[in-house]
Amino acid sequence: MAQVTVQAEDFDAAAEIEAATRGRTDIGAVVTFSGRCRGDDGLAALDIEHYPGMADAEILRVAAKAEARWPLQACRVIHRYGAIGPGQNIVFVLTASAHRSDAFAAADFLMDFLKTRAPFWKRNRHVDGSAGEWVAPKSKDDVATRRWT
Amino acid sequence: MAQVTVQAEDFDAAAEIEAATRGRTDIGAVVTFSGRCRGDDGLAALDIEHYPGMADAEILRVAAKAEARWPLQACRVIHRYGAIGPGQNIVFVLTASAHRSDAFAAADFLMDFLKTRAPFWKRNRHVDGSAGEWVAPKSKDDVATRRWT
Amino acid sequence: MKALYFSWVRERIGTAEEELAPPDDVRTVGGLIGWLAGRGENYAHAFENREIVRAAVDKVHARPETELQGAREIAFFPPMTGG
Amino acid sequence: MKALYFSWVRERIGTAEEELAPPDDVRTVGGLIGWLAGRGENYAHAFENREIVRAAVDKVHARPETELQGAREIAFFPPMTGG
Repeated sequence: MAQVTVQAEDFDAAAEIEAATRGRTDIGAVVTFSGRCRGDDGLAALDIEHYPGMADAEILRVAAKAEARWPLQACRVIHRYGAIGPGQNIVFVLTASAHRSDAFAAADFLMDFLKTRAPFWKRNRHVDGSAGEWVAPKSKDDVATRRWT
Repeated sequence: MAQVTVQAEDFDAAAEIEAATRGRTDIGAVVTFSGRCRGDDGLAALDIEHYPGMADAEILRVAAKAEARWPLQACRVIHRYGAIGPGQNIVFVLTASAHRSDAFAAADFLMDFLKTRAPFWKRNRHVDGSAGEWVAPKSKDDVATRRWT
Repeated sequence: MKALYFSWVRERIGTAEEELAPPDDVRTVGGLIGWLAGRGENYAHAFENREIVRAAVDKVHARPETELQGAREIAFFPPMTGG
Repeated sequence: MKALYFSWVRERIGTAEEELAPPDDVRTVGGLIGWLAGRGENYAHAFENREIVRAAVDKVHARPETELQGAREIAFFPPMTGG
């Protein structure tokens, strides 16, 4: 059963790996993905808005699809909201399986579906303090999501 | 430039993530893979033999191919040798890139090529203390490797 | 029925949340969008491109043809940019 | 030329390392395997399936047709099972 957390605080990838694998001898492969804020030109931070209540529920639905599709021993997703500066973490996905191909595929799938289904909206905040434009969705994210159908 | 280490000691995934990303604002995606020893029936440990000098050189060649193919901000591989018990780490791969698709593809590629090109040989050690059979190569690993050509 | 608006849908409408009482003949998400778009320039602006705005009913993604019967909460928002 | 043997190739031959002095007409990895296989039962057993045994010349993967000229170290081993 997947564990999903939507939080303002940063996460600790090491603690998540430890929690998912401690004492387990049935896990052959652990894949983690950490998504970070890049410091593109003039960006002071990303302000990430979310839909409380739906964000965690929707991520759980996506995770349940991953668990139905691949045999996973662990599935963990953390998504942050609020102001996130360059070099800081935004999202974390961990998948564990007996075999590496399942762990890789599930992590890749989770990230594709988080991008297009989880109710978060990023807005650029400029270094001059002004609220900038909302980040536009990437059409390549939709293309990536369709790989799995 | 990739960093490659072949060692008997365990590794610390958290320290590797920290080392690869500290102070960097150009990294949008970090993928890690940890391969672990599974406690299959009667297995006390895997004894991993390697070819010193070639193991690190060959992994560096594989990593150079990954770096030529995808724009990576970090590429780290650690492969252990010696006796490795159930639940312990065997191999670690970290890739960092601006975009998640490149980081995922490069990590997946590295693992496929490590399996078929890095000079390591696993042997099962049974719980009764006897040296068991050498682990047979999986034909699906060759198939996985051919995905990239 | 409670309505929630997010991101630039919220900004265009000018509120994050309101109580809606649509007429009985508004039975679907698409119907509700049509009704809302007629309530003023701010709503018309928010829904000017109906292909783009997404909806959720009771915190589950919905489509224009999704029925509103029994819905307690409906949300409108742009395409998501999380992850 | 130094020869190294790994995994069950090492076990079958009975040594991990030895110095080789093949005749001048042994010019390739494949030729060396043929010469080694004639040196005794242990070598014949190690190389009984030549499709399976892999080789590296000076720590770089080699093929049967790889030339030995200038080689200082040659290694023979089964398919790899790392990762």
